[in-house]
Amino acid sequence: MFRRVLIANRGEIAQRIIRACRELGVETVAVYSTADADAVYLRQADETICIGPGPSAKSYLSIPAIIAAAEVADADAIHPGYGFLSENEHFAEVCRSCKISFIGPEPETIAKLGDKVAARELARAAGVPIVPGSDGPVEDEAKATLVAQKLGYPIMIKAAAGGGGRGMRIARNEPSLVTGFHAARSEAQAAFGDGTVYLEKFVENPRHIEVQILADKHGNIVHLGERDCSIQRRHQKLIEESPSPSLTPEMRARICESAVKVARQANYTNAGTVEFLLGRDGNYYFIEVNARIQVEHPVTELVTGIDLIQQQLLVASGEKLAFEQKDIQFRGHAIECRINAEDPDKDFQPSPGKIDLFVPPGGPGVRLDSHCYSGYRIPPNYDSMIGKLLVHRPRRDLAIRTMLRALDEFVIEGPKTTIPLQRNVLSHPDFRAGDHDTGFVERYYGHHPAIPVARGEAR
Amino acid sequence: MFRRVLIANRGEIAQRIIRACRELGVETVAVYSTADADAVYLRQADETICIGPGPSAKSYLSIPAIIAAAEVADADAIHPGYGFLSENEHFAEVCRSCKISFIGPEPETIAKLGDKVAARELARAAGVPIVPGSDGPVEDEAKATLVAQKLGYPIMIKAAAGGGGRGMRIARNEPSLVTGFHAARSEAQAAFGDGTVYLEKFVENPRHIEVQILADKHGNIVHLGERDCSIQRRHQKLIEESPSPSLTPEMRARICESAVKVARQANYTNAGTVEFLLGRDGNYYFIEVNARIQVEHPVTELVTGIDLIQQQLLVASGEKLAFEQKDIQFRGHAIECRINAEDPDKDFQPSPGKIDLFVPPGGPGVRLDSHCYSGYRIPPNYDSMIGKLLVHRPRRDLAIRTMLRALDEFVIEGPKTTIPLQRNVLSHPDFRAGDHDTGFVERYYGHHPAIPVARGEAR
Amino acid sequence: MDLKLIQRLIAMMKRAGVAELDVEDPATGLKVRVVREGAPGTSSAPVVHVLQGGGGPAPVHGGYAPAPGSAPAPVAAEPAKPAQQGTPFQSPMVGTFYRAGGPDAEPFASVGTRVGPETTVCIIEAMKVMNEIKAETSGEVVAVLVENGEPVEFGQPLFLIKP
Amino acid sequence: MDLKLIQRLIAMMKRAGVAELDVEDPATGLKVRVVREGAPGTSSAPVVHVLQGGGGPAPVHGGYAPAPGSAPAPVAAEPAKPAQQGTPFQSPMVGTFYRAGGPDAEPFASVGTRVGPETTVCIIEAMKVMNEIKAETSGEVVAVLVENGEPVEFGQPLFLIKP
Repeated sequence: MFRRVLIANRGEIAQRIIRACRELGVETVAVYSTADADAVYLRQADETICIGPGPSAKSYLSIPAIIAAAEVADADAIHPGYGFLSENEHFAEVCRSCKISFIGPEPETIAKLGDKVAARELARAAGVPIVPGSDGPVEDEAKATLVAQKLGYPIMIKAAAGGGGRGMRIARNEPSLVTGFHAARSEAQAAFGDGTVYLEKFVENPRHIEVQILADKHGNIVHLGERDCSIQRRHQKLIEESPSPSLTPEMRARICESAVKVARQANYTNAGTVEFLLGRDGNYYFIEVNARIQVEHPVTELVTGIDLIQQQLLVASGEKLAFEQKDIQFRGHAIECRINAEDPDKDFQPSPGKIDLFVPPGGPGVRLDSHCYSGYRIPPNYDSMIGKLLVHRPRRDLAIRTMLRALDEFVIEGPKTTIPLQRNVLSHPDFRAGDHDTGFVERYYGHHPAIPVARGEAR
Repeated sequence: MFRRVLIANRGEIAQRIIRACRELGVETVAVYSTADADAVYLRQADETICIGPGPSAKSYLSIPAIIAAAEVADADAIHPGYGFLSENEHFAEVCRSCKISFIGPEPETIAKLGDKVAARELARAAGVPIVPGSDGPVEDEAKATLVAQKLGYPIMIKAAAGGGGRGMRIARNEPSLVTGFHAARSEAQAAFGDGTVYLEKFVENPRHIEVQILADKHGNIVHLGERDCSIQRRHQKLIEESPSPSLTPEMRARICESAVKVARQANYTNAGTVEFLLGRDGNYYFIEVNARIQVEHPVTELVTGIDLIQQQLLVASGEKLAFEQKDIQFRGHAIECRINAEDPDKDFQPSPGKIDLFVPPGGPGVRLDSHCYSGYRIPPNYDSMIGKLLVHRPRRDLAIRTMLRALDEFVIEGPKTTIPLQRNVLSHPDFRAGDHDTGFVERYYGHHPAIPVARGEAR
Repeated sequence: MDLKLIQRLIAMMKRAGVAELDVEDPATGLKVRVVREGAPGTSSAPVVHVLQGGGGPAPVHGGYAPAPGSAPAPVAAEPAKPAQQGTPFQSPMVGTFYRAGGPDAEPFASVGTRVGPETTVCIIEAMKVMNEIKAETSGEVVAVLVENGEPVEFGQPLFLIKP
Repeated sequence: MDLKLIQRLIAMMKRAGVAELDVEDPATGLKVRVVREGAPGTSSAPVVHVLQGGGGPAPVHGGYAPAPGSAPAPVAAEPAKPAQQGTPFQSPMVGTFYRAGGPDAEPFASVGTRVGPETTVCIIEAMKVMNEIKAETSGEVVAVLVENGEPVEFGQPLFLIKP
C-alpha cells in the first residue's frame, strides 16, 4: 500500500479521498488554491500545500504545480478525483515518468477511451451493442448525407473529442443535417482543436444506465451493478439511483456483462464506469467509458457495501481484488441528489457565496458527502456543488420518502440551491412509478429547453 | 396508522421521532419548553406547542401540560421517547383514559417491569437465569447476613425501586454488608420514597449485553440481536456496538432466546430492551427490562436495516409485525459513540453553552443523529448529549477505523466533549481485541472511580 | 418576522383544506400569501410568500413549519390599533382559551375592562378542567389577542393590559 | 493564531520521530508546546497546547492538522527581530527553495543585500527544473524567512524586503 498520497483535487471529492486514506492508514497531502485556503476539510490532511491562485488553470489544472507538490511532500501516489486532471493522459504519463503512481487506469487506456470513435470500435470488437452510426469519422457533407439516409432520421452529429454537449447537433431531416454537420465541426474545432465528427442514430428519450467496474492489475474485473442517472438537466445529472427501476434481472445481467466485456477489451484497471443508453424498446447501446471515479460512486457503495475509493487505492498499489463477482451482494435501494448552489429562478445559474447557516440532514438511512458548513464561502472559481445527499433504504418507495424527508430537513441559508427542483422530481408520480427518462426534467421543468441529448456529461 | 402524533420529548430523540413520522406520512406535534424555543428541529414538525418553562418538572415532565397539548393539537397518539415520562406508568394510564395511544407497552407492563423484584421473579418464571440473590426483599440486617453467607461475597445491595446507582452498595465482607444495608435503605427511601432493598451476588467486571425486542399486539415477538454496552463511565454508556465481540453464535442464540422468553412472560408489546450481565465464565444473568426505546437503538437499526421508531408506531397502531424472526438478517458491525458536552478535565461535568462551529462528520459508513448546529446553545436544563455518532462497516476492525476517522473530523467549537475519551478507548489494544468489560473505562481512565457496578443505567 | 403566525396559518389551511390564502394586515403592514401544493401526500409542502412592510417577496424554503419561539402576532377578535400600548398578559398554561364562563355569558374581560390582581380574565381548559385565570395585576385591558375557543400555548400573550 | 506554523511543527516532529516539542518565540510572544501520542498508529494524533501572548492554555482538538490559509510565521535561519519591517516577497510557485546556485556558492540574497527588479534572489526547484526567481522590486533584504533546501508553497513569504 502507498505510504503518502497526494490528492490533486478539491471540495467534497478531496475530502472523500482523505477519508478513504485515513481509514486505510495512508498519509495524505492535500493541495489547494488560495481560493480554498480556509476550507475545513484541509484540516483532515496530514499535510497541505498551496499550489497556486484561484483559477484552475494555475492550480488544480497545473501539472507542474501538482507534480512539484508531490515531490516536495514526498508522495508516492496521486489521486486525481474527478474532473480537473482525472482523465488527462498526459498527466498520467508525467506521473509515471516521475515514478509516482497515478490512481487510475494506464495513460494508454485513458487516451484510447478518451477518443469516442476509438471507444466505439473497442466496444464493437468486444461484441457489445453500439448505437448504429457512421463506423468512424465523417469527413464531408456528402458522406454525412449518405450515412444518414442509411441509418434513418433523427441523427446525432458528434465530435470525436467531444464532451459536455459541445460539438453536438441533432438533425431530423437532410437540411438540418447539412447545417448541423458544419456547425458541429467548427464548434468541435474551436472547443477541442479537433474538428473530427461522426454520426449516430439518435435514440429518443432513453434511459441513462451506467455500470460501475472495478479491475485490478492481475486481470480480475468485476462489475458493481448499475446506476440509473436519467434525471438530468442539460446533461447535468441531478438524481442518481441504484438499482435502476427499468431493468429486469435478465436485462441487468446482460448490460453488466457487456460492461465487463468493454473493460476487458480496454485492458482496464482501477475503477471506471461504462455508460449505456437504454431505449424504450429494451435495447441498450454502449456510449462511452468514464476512466475515473464518478461523482455518483456512493450510490454503488451503499448498495454493495464496498468502499470504492479504498478499492481504487488498493488496486492501484498492486493488490488483487479481495472478492469475486459472486461475492458481491446488492442490498436495498440507494438514491443520490446532487445539491448544487444554483438559482432555479435564474435559469440555474451558479449561486456562490457565503453559507450563513448549514444544518445537514441525518438520521437513519442518510449519508451526506459535503465539504460545506456554516460560514463556508463557496468560491466562484469552481463548480457549484454543495454536497451529495444520499439515502439507502430497503425499497425504492421507502428510499424516496427518506430522501424527501432529508431534503426538507436540509437548511442552507445563503445561496439558492437545486433542492426545490429535486423535491418536485421525487414527488412526481411518473418518477415514483419509475417511468422517466433523460427528457424528464426538460419536459416537466425546463422553461429553457436545451438539446435533449442523453449524455450524462463529464462526471 | 395514527394521523397525528405528539412527541413528548426534546432534542435528538424528538427529531428522530419526527423523522420516522414524516417517512410514514404521519403528522407531528412537537412540544417544547421555553429553553428549547429556538431549536431548528422544531421546524420539521407540523405543529409546535410551548408547554412550559425550562425546568423539566414544569414542561417535559408535566403530565397535565403534555395531555393538554395533545388535546388542543388533536393528536391521537403520544411518543414519549426515552427518559422523561417514557417509563412512567401513570402517564401511560392517563393517555389511555384520555383515549390517546401511548406508544409503548401497556401501563401494567411498565409497572411490573419497573419493580426490580417483580421483574426478577418474572424472569425466573420464564426460565431465564438471574443473578443468584435473596429471592425477594430483605427486611432486616439479620436476614441480610444470612443470605450473604449463603450466596458468598462479594454481595450487591440494591433498591427495589432503584436506578442510576442510587440505593446501591457493594459489600465484600460482613461488616461492610451491615453498613451498606442501612445506607442503601435510607438512600432508597430518600430517593424513591421506598426503602425496600434486596441482595444479589456481585458479578465482577462483567459485560453489559442487552437484547432488542420488538412485539406487536397479536402475540408476535422477535429479537433484533444484541448490543454490547460495556464501555461505560459511572453507569453512563459511552460506546455501544453490535454484534458483541464476546458472544459465540451459540451463546448469542441462547441469550436472545432468553430475552424473547422474558418479553413473552411480561406480555410485552412495542420496542423494549432486555438487559443481561455476561460473566467472564460465559454465564449470563438477566438484570432488567427497559420498557421504552433506548438511546442506542440506531446500532440495531444499522445491523438489521429495520427502522425501530417506525416499527414502534406501526405496532402501537395495532399492525402486525411484517416479518418473522427468520426474516431478520444481521449485516456487518455497528458502533455508536454518544458525544456529550462534558469536560474531561473537570470530572466530566456538563459543559453546556453555545456551539460556535459545528462541522459534523459524514461520508461512507457514517450516521449522525444530532439536533445541534453552528450557533446552537445547549441549554443547561437537560442532559448534555450533543449527538450520537454511528458507523456501519462490514467488520469490527473496519468499523473502529471509520469511527476514529469520523471522531477526528467532528468539529465542535465551544463546549468540551467526550470525543478525546472515546478516541482513547477506540485506540486501546484491549478494546480493539474485544477484550473489555464494564470496568474498562474506570480501570484505564478513571481518576475518580465510582462504584464499579455493571448497570447501564436509565437509557 | 413572525414565523409562528405563518405556521398557524398553514396549520389552519391544512385542517380546513384551503389551498390558497392572502392576508393583509394594515396595522402592521404585514402581507402574507400562502399556496399549498396540490396533492395532500406525505411530502406536500406549502409555498409561502411573505411581504413585510412593503418589502420584496421573500420565499420561505418549502417543507418547513417555521420556527417557534416568538410570541404570536396580534391577529384576533379585536384587531390591534397602532396606538395601543400595554403589557402582554401571557398564558400560564397550554389549553383552550375561553373569554366567558359559558356560551351565553358575558366575557370576563374586553377592551376597556378595568382589572385588579384577583379579577378573572379568562378560562383555560386543560384535561377537562376549567382553570380560572386571574389578571395578577391592575390596569385596563387595551386588547384581546386570542379568539374565544382558540388553543393557546404556554407564554402566549392573551391580552394587552395598560397599568 | 498561526495554525500553519503548528502544522509544520507537527509534520517535522512526525517525520523526525520527535515526541515532544517546546517553542518559545520572544519576538511574537508565541509559546507552543506539542506532545504527540505514544503509538504511531493510524489514528495517533498530536496533542497541541498553544499559549499566545501569555494567555491561558488553549488545547486544540486532537487529531486535526490545523487549517492552512495564513502565511507561515517567520521561523527561519535568521530569526526575525522585533523592529524589522519590510514587504513579504512571496513564492510564485511550489518547489524546493535554494538560496544559492550551488552547494558552495554564495547565497543570492542575505540580510542587508540590496536588490533590484532583475536581481535573482533564490532558486526554486520544481520537476527537476531550477527556476531563478527575480526580486521584481527594489530594496534591501531585511529577513530571510526560509531555510536553504526547504520546501515552499505558492504564496509563502520567502524574504522581507524594505523598499
